[in-house]
Amino acid sequence: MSGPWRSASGGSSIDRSRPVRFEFDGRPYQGFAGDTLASALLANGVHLVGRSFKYHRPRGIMAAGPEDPNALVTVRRDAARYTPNLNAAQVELYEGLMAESQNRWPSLHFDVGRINDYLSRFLPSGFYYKTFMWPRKAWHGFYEPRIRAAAGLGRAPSEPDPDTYGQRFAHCEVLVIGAGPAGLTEALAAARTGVRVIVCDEQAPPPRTSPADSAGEWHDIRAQLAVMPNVTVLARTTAFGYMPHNMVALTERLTDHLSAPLKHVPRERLWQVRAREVVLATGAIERPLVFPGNDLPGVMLAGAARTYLGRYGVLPGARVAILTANDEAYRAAVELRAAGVEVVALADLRPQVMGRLPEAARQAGMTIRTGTTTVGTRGDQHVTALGLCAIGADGTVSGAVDWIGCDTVLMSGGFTPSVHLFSQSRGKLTWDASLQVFVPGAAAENCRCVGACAGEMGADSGGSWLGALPRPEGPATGKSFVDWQNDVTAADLDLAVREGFRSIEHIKRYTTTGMATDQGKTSNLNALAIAAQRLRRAIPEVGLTTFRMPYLPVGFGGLAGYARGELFAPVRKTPMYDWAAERGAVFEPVSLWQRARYFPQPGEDMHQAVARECCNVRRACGMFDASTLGKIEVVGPDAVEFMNRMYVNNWSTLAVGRCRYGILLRDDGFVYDDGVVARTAADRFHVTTTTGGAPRVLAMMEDYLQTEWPDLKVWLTSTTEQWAVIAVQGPKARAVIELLVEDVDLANAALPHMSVARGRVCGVPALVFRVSFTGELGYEINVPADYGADVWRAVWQAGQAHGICAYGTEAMHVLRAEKGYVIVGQDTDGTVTADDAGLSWAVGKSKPDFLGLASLRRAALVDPNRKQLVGLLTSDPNVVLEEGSQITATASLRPPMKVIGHVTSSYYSAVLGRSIALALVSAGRSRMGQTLYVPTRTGESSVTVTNPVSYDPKGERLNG
Amino acid sequence: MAEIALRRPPSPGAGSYWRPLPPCARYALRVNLVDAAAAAGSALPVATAACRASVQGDWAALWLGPDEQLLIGPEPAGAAFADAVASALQGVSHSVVDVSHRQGAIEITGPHAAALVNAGCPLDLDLAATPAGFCSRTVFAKAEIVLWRRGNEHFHLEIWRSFMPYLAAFLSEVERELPGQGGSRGA
Amino acid sequence: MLLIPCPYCGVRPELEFSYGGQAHIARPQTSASAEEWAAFQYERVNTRGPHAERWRHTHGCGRFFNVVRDTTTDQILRSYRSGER
Amino acid sequence: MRSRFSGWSLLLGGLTGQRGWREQWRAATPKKGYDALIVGGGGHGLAAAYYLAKEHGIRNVAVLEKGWIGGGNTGRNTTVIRSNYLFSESSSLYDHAVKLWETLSQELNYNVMYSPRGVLMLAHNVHDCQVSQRHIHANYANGVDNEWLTPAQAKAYCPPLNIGSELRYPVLGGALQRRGGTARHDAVAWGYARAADALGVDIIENCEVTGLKRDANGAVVAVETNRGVIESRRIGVSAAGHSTVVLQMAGVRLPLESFPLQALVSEPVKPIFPCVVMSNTIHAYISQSDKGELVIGASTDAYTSYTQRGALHVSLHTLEAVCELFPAFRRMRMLRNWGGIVDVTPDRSPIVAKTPVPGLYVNCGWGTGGFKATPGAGHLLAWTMAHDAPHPLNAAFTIERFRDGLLIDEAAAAAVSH
Ligand SMILES: Cc1cc2nc3c(=O)[nH]c(=O)nc-3n(C[C@H](O)[C@H](O)[C@H](O)COP(=O)(O)OP(=O)(O)OC[C@H]3O[C@@H](n4cnc5c(N)ncnc54)[C@H](O)[C@@H]3O)c2cc1C
Ligand SMILES: NC(=O)c1ccc[n+]([C@@H]2O[C@H](COP(=O)([O-])OP(=O)(O)OC[C@H]3O[C@@H](n4cnc5c(N)ncnc54)[C@H](O)[C@@H]3O)[C@@H](O)[C@H]2O)c1
Ligand SMILES: Cc1cc2nc3c(=O)[nH]c(=O)nc-3n(C[C@H](O)[C@H](O)[C@H](O)COP(=O)(O)O)c2cc1C
Ligand SMILES: [Zn+2]
Repeated sequence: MSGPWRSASGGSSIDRSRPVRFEFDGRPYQGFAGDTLASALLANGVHLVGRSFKYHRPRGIMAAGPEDPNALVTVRRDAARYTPNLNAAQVELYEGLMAESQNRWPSLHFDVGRINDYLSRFLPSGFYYKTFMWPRKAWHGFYEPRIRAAAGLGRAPSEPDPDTYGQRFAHCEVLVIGAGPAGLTEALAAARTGVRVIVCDEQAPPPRTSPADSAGEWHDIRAQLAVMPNVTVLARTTAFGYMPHNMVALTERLTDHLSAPLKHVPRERLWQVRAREVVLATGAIERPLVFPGNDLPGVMLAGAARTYLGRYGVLPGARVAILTANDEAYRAAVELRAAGVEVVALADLRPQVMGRLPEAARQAGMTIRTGTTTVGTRGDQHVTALGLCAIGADGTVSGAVDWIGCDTVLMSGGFTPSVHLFSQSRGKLTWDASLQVFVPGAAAENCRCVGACAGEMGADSGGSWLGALPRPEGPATGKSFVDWQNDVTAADLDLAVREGFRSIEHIKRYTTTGMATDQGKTSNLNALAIAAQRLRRAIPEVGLTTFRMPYLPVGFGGLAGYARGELFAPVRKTPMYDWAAERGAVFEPVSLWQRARYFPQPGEDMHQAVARECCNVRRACGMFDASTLGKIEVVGPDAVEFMNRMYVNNWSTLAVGRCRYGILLRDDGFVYDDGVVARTAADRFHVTTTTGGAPRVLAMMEDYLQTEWPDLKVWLTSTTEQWAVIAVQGPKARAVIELLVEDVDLANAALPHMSVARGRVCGVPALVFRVSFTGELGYEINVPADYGADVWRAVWQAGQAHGICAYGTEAMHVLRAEKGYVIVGQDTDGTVTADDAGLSWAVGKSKPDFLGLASLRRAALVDPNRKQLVGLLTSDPNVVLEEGSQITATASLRPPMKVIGHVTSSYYSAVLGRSIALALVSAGRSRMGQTLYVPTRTGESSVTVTNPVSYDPKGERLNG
Repeated sequence: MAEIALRRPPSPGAGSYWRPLPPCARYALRVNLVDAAAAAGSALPVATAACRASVQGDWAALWLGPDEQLLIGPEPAGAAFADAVASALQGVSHSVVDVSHRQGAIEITGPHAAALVNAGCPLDLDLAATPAGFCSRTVFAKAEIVLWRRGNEHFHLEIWRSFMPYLAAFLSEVERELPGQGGSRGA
Repeated sequence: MLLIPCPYCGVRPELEFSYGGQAHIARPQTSASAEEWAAFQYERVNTRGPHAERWRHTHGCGRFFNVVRDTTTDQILRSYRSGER
Repeated sequence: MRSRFSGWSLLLGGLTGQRGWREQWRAATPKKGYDALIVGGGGHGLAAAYYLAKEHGIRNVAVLEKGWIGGGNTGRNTTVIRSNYLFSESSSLYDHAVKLWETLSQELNYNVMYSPRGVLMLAHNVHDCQVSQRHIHANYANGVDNEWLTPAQAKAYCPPLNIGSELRYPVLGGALQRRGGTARHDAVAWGYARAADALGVDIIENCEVTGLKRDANGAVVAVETNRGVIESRRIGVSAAGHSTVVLQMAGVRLPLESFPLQALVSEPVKPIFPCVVMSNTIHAYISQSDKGELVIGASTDAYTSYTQRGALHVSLHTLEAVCELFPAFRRMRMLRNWGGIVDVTPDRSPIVAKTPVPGLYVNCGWGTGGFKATPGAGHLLAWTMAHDAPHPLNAAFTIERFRDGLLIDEAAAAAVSH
């Protein structure tokens, strides 16, 4: 079963007895269970896997882990499960996997976009800032669409994602990130103390064993951890974000490695882990070398070659040339050779090489060319040769180039500790001059770094190279890539510095180095070294760019978790919702609530339904579900004083059993909320608020009570959901409810307009309000919410004899507008005072203080030209003004025009047989009878300013 | 005379590990605990320790704040109980408000109870942090709840009635992931 | 998500709290000048560094209390009840 | 030495190894004093310096930037540009900027990639619709374009949009400003810097203002910096999130608080998203950059902070909304998330004004929405500094408006940000 590129034996994570079929760009291949897409492609001799971002250069597999910048593919399970930009080294193979290469047309092997590579001398970093400016409109009309089409990697999915996603909050004493040798050791030590430990590793279990270990020992630790009740081991789980106060976000991939997604198993799960201590054992990432043609397929990191061989039994090539500055590469040489690969050259940048590993290579009969650099590679879509030449004792490079024929180039510039998470936590990095890397310094959170992440590279490891390799003088023979994915070369960094970009942050942004999907895991340090050299400053002085979340890209779906559809936001329904829904009510969302907007009968549109509902209320009666109104029980010996300070009204004069329309201002003097307030006992108020305002009004009351007036003995309790509220309005209202109500005298004298009584309705305790938001005789029956549905039905039944209808919020709006009652949030908007809204009658003028009182004196708030609420009557009674339309004093103006107000509410009043409107108009109350104009895009209407009350101005109907 | 109305709490269904509890009586008691103790001594059935519930007979008092208790008990005796509390607090400024219908309760039990709760609630459910008897107002996904831990694997969640279907739908979704429910494994 | 020490309930996740702005701003008398009222309503120290601020354990005990938080690190230095300093 | 940018110069550069480009702005060292100083090298400050030199002949100017220019909010915003604000004061102010955007690349000889691809603001409930309509009418009266799209029209304009009625917050329509769009944030800072530098302005990076010196009359005479004292009797502060910190140095208290505001980008993908979409009700806005990333903005965090990072749950909330509106994007991935420090006034409108201290001017309070104003804000700050009096367009945007109750309360009026 093993093809030419599989070793005869070995491959710790593959199962050679389980072949797995997959497709790449439509061609069938075979790998083994345990392979990644990258290892399986290499095993099939496929090295060309993608095209680069800008120049469309052929690209292969450079690394064996999350740092790989090149091998990005799209994986498609079905039309909807389409995921672009996945790293082939992280895609686990499953039966039937379908992968596609990206960013190429018409094919991966022949890509027209490659033309950019040939034109690249005209397309240096930031070229787009310098051109495409003329003609002026051509940028957006011509150039931009073309640039956009060329940019981007894969294609975005275009169908809704059918998978589900989950979430967990978790806590532990120790969170260990990375289950390599260092992490496992720490985890076991912590676990033995009995505290809660969470260990996560982004790889599939069992994790890659590090170069130094004997796999058995680590397997043993893993097995021990797996059975300890205080330990949670999370595989395929990437720690991607380190937040303040030791919270770490992890993403666990649950189904992407399976040949079919499992029903009921989320594709990903977001973990928000709060740990007392975080142990970062995230290892180190090998650094590539920067030399011409270092991006050809077949050029690979030395450690990656070892991983492919050791873990997957894959041979990266037959004839390997190695160029290194680090001892670890010699392990690769020895192991590859043992597997039958020919090592055609072993070159080291360092003048002398002495460690145990190079020694082992020498003993194996290999010759090491020390003090050697490269002038570049040869090859078209795959490397065919590496040109080596000597570095003189003075550091200059000259002399003959030795072109070594090979099919693989392995490189190693040393290891960069994975300090991403440490740095995200705002821990300080320090420069380690001997290792030539940044290592963790002072921590900002309770966290520790261990192992390679802390710069502990092991005794055998040594040697480091940063930045571009020394090359002979002369014209460049090819591009030396620093950031493979964004096609940033050493020359681009040069250019940025020449153009005066001195900060590393500017250099990053001008060249886009480190800004690709790999976030510079292999490139940042090389880029920094090159920039520092050009700037003639020390590396730590120039500094790294900021590490940010996420460590690796994380799916939006996984981050959104359960919040989709009905779980996106709670849908609040009143007890009467089902009744309304059964009757075909159309609902509207108001904050989280669903409120019945109107109840269309067959064939009716909204306007017809609303007209019918309104007429019905005025003629007979209607019932309305007012349960969503906010309700607050204000109780205590100082309840009156508290209400006096909060609301503009004077509550001292409100008798028990009576109600009053209350207005709440903010301290800036503008209307915040309103509602009917009932005094139900000497020390008790039942306060109602707007539907949307309920939480914020209660919060504001608590704020003032607790922090301004802690001396007041008052308690606040939300009762919004305790009560179902059924408004029964219209001349027949009393007749309808009479038979249902016990213990309350409904007679005018006993329960006049704006009063309240306790009693029973349908046998259950109730608060019966005599109030009206329609201008008709009206009651609002409050019963404990679980009784609401039954009581509503009973009222409906009782109302049949009286021609009752159910009406919704739309009719309610029209009815109140006919009466000139304001809706806070529609006729007011946070810039309107009580006086503007015509409500100054409610203000308790003699009170020493209430919220907003002081602000009402401000010059602007007493300006006679403020906008005031008025009614508007259109000269054509059939014209219904558009809400929000603007008002002018003069006819036929052209924009920009001087505006003196706007329409806040506008309806057709079926009862009045004409349109009505409310408006805020500058000095409106002084304009009664004036003609004003409402110009819109489609035409102008003339209107007359009137009193806001257009129906029953004397209010006689209220007394029923 | 119309028919007597019946109590119809929201009916959000049930799962394997969670179910709604039958309706009961609830009172929001607001009183300064220090004043209350001075006035009523131990006669008052309140919880004195922060974030702890005290259960006496049929009635439970949940400490929600230094001046706030949620009293939960069987429905028929509700009014009498409220009166008893009020008279015990005679002379002390306080507030008792009937919130029996404001909210309902869902109970979560079994070995995955904590995992279910932690799918939406950010509290540390280790027994050291939240032992049996712990109670607190907190959040569950996008709803506010009162979480009362009745036993190691037994949680009682109080939730405003209109949020009940949301909470139920959320728990159903999470429950499907749990072992034995066709899902992979709990957490 | 911060961890906030409520003086009544102990350390709890930020999701349970609402921010209440700068602490220790006294509401002026009605008779105070327009400048004093403007300062009360609108001017804030907006400190860069240790900042005394109010939080309310809204989805908890409901109490307002004060916290000193370093706005350059978001680390919380201290928390105490309203009325205390 | 090539100085003008053009396709020809690029071609020539290509033939000569791109060797001839010179630095886009000099690394200036502070002189003893200047005719005018700008504190803060964001887009606004750099633009102010440019217009001081270009339009008011005040060329002995320095911009003092504590870090690297454009590294504040200019370099971290989601680049939404629009002018369809409600109040005439605001819409005139922002439209002034939009008009400057339209020719800015040519003016600066720097392609800032102004892309009027349209900004669509969604309505999800009756109240949203009312607010949108009010904006559309108010904008019409002010001569600012803004039009209503039905859900089907919105879908046609932005094909990935989910207009299904099953949505928790269904799309009931949207207000579209076609002249709105985006621009390349970094290019704006660099373009102004290069153009100002060419007129003689000194751009001084790594120069943090640590104190303001005043004479016996209280007038400003110099700034103290980590690079020494620099004299000037005309100082404009344009320090965004740090405005209160700087103004406090002269004892001026501002009605401002600094909050973290986050943004994030996805991995780059081929063109999929043709415009800008904003939803205020469910807190998300989104566009696609020319490089291919989806650029997504969130709402501010709850608490003040200078950390340039926000809480995870705030970003999660935004992504929930994005996934709900664009269900196909659930399989897209977040590439990078970051935060800025936005300076928010109580009425969400900026302050571009003289301060009570003679010679000291301030441009701040742009909060979550000042990138779109960059050319306009710079232009008006320069005018105000040059004339020691506001331009009619910024006359209403004073500090005193709070005391006097003359708020320009876009937030209260519409709950619209950005
Ligand atoms: C995430 C995010 C998204 C946004 N999205 C949008 C959007 O879509 N559309 C929009 O219009 N706006 C948006 N904004 C707002 C917009 O970014 C800002 O309003 C605008 O960029 C402000 O520009 P500026 O030049 O005033 O400030 P900045 O660019 O912040 O510049 C201020 C400069 O002052 C410097 N400084 C501070 N203190 C000192 C000192 N003591 N000495 C010297 N220098 C100092 C800072 O280092 C900084 O460079 C967003 C902001 C953020 C954070
Ligand atoms: N790792 C190397 O390349 C390397 C090089 C030289 C020497 N060594 C030796 O081996 C030891 C390395 O052991 P180690 O444990 O420090 O490193 P390691 O590389 O063996 O283990 C790190 C583990 O962390 C995981 N990981 C990294 N980032 C993660 C994230 N954000 N979320 C989840 N998982 C993540 C990786 O998948 C990996 O399994 C060193 O002490 C040294 O002696 C290692
Ligand atoms: C419009 C816009 C687009 C961005 N696109 C990318 C991107 O493609 N890749 C990337 O790594 N960062 C991108 N960034 C983010 C920057 O890398 C950086 O995070 C941001 O400017 C804030 O700076 P800081 O993270 O260094 O603090 C983008 C920023 C903006 C404002
Ligand atoms: Zn608390």
